[in-house]
Amino acid sequence: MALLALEKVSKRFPGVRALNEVSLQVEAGEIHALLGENGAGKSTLMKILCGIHQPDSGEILIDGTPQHFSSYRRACAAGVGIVFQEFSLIPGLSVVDNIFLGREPRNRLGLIRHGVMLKQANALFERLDIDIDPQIHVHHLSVADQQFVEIAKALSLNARVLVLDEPTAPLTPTEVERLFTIMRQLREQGVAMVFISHHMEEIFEICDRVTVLRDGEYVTTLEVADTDAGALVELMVGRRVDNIFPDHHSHADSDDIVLEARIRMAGRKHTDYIQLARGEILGFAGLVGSGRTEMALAMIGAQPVTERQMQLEGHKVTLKSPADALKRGIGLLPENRKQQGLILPFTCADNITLNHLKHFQTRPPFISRRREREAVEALMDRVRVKAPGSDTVVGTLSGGNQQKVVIARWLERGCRVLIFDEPTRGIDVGAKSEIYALMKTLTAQGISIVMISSELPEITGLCDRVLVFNHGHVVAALSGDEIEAGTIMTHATRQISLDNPTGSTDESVATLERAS
Amino acid sequence: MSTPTSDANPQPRRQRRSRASRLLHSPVFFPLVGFIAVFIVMALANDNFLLPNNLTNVARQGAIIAIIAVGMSFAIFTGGIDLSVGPVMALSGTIMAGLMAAGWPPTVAVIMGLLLGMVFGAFNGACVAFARMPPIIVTLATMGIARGLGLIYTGGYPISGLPAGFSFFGRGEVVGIQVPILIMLLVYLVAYVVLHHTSFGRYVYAIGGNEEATRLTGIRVPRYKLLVYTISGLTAAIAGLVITSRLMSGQPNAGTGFELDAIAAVVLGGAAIAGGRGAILGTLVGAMLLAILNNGLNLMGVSPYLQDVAKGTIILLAIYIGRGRNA
Amino acid sequence: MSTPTSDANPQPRRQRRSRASRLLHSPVFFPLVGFIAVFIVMALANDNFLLPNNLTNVARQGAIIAIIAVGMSFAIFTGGIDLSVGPVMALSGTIMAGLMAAGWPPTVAVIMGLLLGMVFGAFNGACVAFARMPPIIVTLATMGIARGLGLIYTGGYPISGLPAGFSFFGRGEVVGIQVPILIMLLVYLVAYVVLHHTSFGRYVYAIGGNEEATRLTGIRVPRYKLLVYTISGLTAAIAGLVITSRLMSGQPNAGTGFELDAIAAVVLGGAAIAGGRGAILGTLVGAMLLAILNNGLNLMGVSPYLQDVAKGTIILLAIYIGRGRNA
Amino acid sequence: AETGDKADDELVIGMSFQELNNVYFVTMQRALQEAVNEMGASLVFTDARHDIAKQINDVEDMLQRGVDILLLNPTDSVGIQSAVMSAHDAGVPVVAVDAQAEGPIDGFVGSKNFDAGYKACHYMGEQLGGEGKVAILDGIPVIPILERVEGCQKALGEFESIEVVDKQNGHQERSTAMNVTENMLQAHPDLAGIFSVNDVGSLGALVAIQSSGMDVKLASVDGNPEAVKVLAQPNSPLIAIAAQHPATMVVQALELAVKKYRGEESPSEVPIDVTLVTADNAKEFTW
Ligand SMILES: Nc1ncnc2c1ncn2[C@@H]1O[C@H](COP(=O)(O)OP(=O)(O)OP(=O)(O)O)[C@@H](O)[C@H]1O
Ligand SMILES: Nc1ncnc2c1ncn2[C@@H]1O[C@H](COP(=O)(O)OP(=O)(O)OP(=O)(O)O)[C@@H](O)[C@H]1O
Ligand SMILES: [Mg+2]
Ligand SMILES: [Mg+2]
Repeated sequence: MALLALEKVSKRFPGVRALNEVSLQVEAGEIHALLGENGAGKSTLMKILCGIHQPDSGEILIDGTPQHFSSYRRACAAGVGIVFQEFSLIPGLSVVDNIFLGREPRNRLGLIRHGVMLKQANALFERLDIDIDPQIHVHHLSVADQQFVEIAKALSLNARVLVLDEPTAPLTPTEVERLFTIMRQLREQGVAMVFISHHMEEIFEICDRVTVLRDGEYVTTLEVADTDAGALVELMVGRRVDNIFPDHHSHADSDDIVLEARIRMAGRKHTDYIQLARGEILGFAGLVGSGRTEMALAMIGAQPVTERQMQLEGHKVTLKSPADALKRGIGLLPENRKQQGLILPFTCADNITLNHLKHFQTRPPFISRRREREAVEALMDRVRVKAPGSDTVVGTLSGGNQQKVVIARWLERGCRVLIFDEPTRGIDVGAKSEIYALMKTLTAQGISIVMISSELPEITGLCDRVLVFNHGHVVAALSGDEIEAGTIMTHATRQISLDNPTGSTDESVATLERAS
Repeated sequence: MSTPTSDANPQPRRQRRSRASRLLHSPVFFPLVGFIAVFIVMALANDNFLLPNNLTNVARQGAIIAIIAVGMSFAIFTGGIDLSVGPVMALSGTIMAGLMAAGWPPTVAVIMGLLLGMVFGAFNGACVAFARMPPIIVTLATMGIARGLGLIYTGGYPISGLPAGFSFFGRGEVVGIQVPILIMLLVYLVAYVVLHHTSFGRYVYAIGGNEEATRLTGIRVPRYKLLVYTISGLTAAIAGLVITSRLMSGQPNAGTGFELDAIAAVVLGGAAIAGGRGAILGTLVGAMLLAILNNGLNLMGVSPYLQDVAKGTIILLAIYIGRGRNA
Repeated sequence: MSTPTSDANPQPRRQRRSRASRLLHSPVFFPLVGFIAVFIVMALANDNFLLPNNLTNVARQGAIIAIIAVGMSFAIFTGGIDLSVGPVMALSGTIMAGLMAAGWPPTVAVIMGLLLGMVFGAFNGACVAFARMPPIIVTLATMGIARGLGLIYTGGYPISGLPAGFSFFGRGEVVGIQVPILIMLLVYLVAYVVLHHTSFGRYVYAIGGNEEATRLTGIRVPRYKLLVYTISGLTAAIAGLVITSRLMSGQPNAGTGFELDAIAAVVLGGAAIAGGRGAILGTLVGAMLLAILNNGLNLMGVSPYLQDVAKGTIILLAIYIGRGRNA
Repeated sequence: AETGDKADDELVIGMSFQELNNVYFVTMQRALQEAVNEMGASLVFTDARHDIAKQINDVEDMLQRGVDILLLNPTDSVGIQSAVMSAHDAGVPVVAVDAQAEGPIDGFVGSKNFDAGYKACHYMGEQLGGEGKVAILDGIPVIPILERVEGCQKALGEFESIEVVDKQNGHQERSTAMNVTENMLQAHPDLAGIFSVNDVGSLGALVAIQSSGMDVKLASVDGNPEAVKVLAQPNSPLIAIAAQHPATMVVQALELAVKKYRGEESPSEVPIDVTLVTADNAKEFTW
């Protein structure tokens, strides 16, 4: 008998049938992959399992006993834990407070035993090989560190059933490996795990069986050993996706330098130099926390820096705010869609047109609603947002679809330079290939793209040149055949002296400097 | 995207909301229900309530708060608040009165008063937008400052002896409609157009919905915040114009507690106090709801102390009916 | 992070904070700087300011707002607000006075008064937590209700003729410390322990930081919100006890505008008005800052109208210095 | 209090007002300033804004500052007691002005508020021919105001055919008073008279009455120059004001307090009569 069984679970939201009689069985000591396009209903199914949503019909069985989880608290009590797709940490509380929130160890007077809590947290971190100060406030942590705190929090429940909803999205390969090590340990201990990811290779590496959902319907369950990526994608998307990367035809015109930036981040000793050619896709690679996002924010003036000299098409420009950047045609798609990207109470349409409302001002300053709607619907088709309508409130979309809405915002803005920070985070394979194709289309139009990504295949498959970040500095500039996973990782993890971050091997950067 | 399957994809997005569903989901729906409910109760409880004369009374009495509540709506929609509206209203009004009493022509005096309100609002806005201070404390401080300035200017005396023509704004009539009501309607019309048909309006809601995202998208958030508080100062000054003309005297201590009434109007109108959601017509409904409450309870001859209790209870009930939308 | 090179990786992020950095990042740091700055100015401007007698005065004068601000802090830390504190204070105080005047023993009367405050607070809490209504409008409504009830209860007249022993709470001394100050310190001590050493305290900040996430973690958010507003009612009632004893009469219209002073104290104390961040000791500093402002300006003999302006300006400056932390 | 020995021009006089947003109290403050200037002494004053807790703090601060004489215009007679005691303990003579104060005060100078209400309403009753509906425009619930209402009710009770049909609160603020009056007029289209507890309220009520076009008589208390001017106009709805004398009041209070300070013999209570101002004597009346 399976440790966990979901039987014919159905769930409707206003205007959407999220799940229709979906079933799932997970054995003790099994890692079960849940696969499906954005909006297929994976997160919804898991939230039902955890008592966060109530099913319209269907049953949850643990050890064959039907369960009724009216809240997450109940589910926890029955041994179910979850790492949410969207962060659930409290930014203003410390790491240790977050981990034990709701389950603080207390003494006889009812006071929190801070010491005990800290000791337990340290022990947990040691076991998981996580190196984070448990007393630091969560809002000081990078996205990846936050994710590890989430994981530690779920594990501290000692759950028998553990759900991991896209836990690897904000992690780099090394960190994914660490997570897998932890998951393997848990498998040994007989924990039943549900693992959601849009990364095929991860599924083949760690999972035992896989269940595929499509449009809220159960498709099939397979042994991972008996299938391959192509087949899974076809089951998931309903068509073959042969090569997710477009043909490697570069639109870069390396003689036509669009953007040059010399930036020295606050508190850093060196100035980094970045150069971007017309039609180029420039990758920012590096470990989590290596400073790519910071650099991106600095490039659009969203963050104070010690030094910032920018030249756009040969002219010196001063960027004091993202608005200045936008005026010059530089746009940023931020990495954290909920906090930095979306206006959650807005509809899809209002989110998408926010930064180019001028396009719809037939008679300024008035906006033509009709033209706005037409444009939005075309854009939503282009990135394939799955939503009941363009007037659907964006907060109710699935994570991946929200990401697509943020992307759509930049397609018609008419920028010369677009900085995409982790653009495909949480996006399904089918949509990913479309986004890659879109990026190529943009570069063909002469737009230059900076792509920050923690997915090496994405970097190697798409970029014309790659800058590798390490400890907040550019430590290598790669192009052509140098763009290869091993080389990138070598530079990204190389131990460097903080006084001389560019190091001895970094001739390419020096060359670039001379060339300018 | 012209994927092979896109044609076979019967995307439900094409469906538009039905008219009924739109009404039900409009932010003005629940405030309106509350308003109508209270209206009916008041009409049943008072023979005099429905007299045209009284309804004009109600609209005119509510106009002051309603006008102030427009600026308050802008502030609240961006996730801010403006507590200084009452004293700014009083200050602008007394300055107008003072200038006229000193012999300035009414038009010039009125323009100076309105400008003063805008300057004061812009100062609030600069503190909020550029110095990044929390609106509640900025406007709490400027509330005291405006009150003090008004009292210093007048020495505590109301200013009277205003030219007769000035009474037009508070007591005049145009095509049978009283001027205060007309001014109110005009202010709402402009606000509606700005909020729903200009990009600035969209930014107001966007800032309230997610300021950081709005900023990163390339919108000049500080500039628009400055504008929002300037508007709030302006509407307070317009209210000051109406009240000064109506009383034909500049009252340095008018408007005490008006900030709370204006906030109540906005929230009763269905706005989220955290920003990002709300409708200006809802605010109008909210302000009129407060006005019929005051008027109706007065008409019924409810004892003043009991009126406080009754008013509070009815506000609670009204919000309770429309709750969930405001939580 | 244990990348292959992590051992040799001196990432600054991993470093534990030094003691100095912790102090600098403590939410009490900037309020304290502001307080000390104003303190020094006042001491230089007035010969009498530093007299022990005057410092006791200041602490006692500030005690009422400081006590109320404790409950306000709880509300603001959860992302809410409590505008009803002033009238609840007055109502609780008059009930105590009324019962004593009717011959009830002081202890029983005091307990009844405190209970009443808690019941009122719990009602606010129930509206906010279970009926999911926005705190600002709920407490705005109950503010009117409490005021009305107090006036109805007393008919508008203050209640006097209280037993002499009751003056202990407002005028007594214990080990050389005046009782109002002692009560204030006690309330802060308890609040500090609750906020920093109990699970409930964690939940208060968690709810303010991210209510949805807190709920998802399995914490019974409504229950704790109820508790928060009950505490606010209780501290308002304690302030009512002190003020009634100090005045030796129940004043139904005391506490007008106190909600704004209490909010100012909390925000001056470094709390984020959106919730999730703040320190109770900061609130104490904020309340005392307001008290020295009032006292110092009075000592300097600044004219009352100018005091409004001066106070507002100093508050703005204080917040400006500590800004960014509060934005 | 012990007797003091400072010369007139060394004295520091303190006065705590219940409010200073009202011409009545501002007049008082200016008269006091003049009197103090004449003595060559110096004056400090504070504004309690009807907040008794603030008033006590204000008094404590003034004592700290070292005032020699304290004039108190309490916003609440009982609640002010601890301030009176502080002053007493500090050896500072205290004289209550306009409203009584509990505790060891050295004197009281104030109007007869009950009389004020009585006189105004009695005159209005007569002018109404002893019949008709009357409404009361109430104010902040403090004792002098409550006494005026009581006095008015007593006077009106003496007319058998006069009925008090409504009592609403205008908060002694002009625009609120105006709105409330509009509503009272609406509720009682046959209203014959209104008594307002003070002139700030009556000036607001006046706007409402005039724009309604109704024939309603208005009586009030205070003697605010603006109101008196209206009263003097022909056919004014405002027919009577029971006028107080703020300047006289405060100057007498100061004299009394200085005498106490010097340890001279002096009365401990000086009631000031109110003057009924009507169309007949309005031209001559000033504060
Ligand atoms: N609270 C909600 N209200 C309305 N619709 C919702 C809600 N939550 C989810 N949905 C809808 O249910 C469908 C399934 O969403 P779900 O989040 O389960 O997708 P998913 O498979 O997890 O997608 P992704 O890979 O993008 O995370 C989507 O169409 C989504 O818009
Ligand atoms: N020393 C540090 N102390 C505190 N926070 C830090 C530190 N270094 C980095 N961070 C946080 O972590 C983030 C990591 O930096 P950044 O986001 O620029 O790196 P990244 O390479 O883009 O990695 P990620 O994949 O996490 O986005 C920073 O934005 C910052 O908020
Ligand atoms: Mg999902
Ligand atoms: Mg990043």
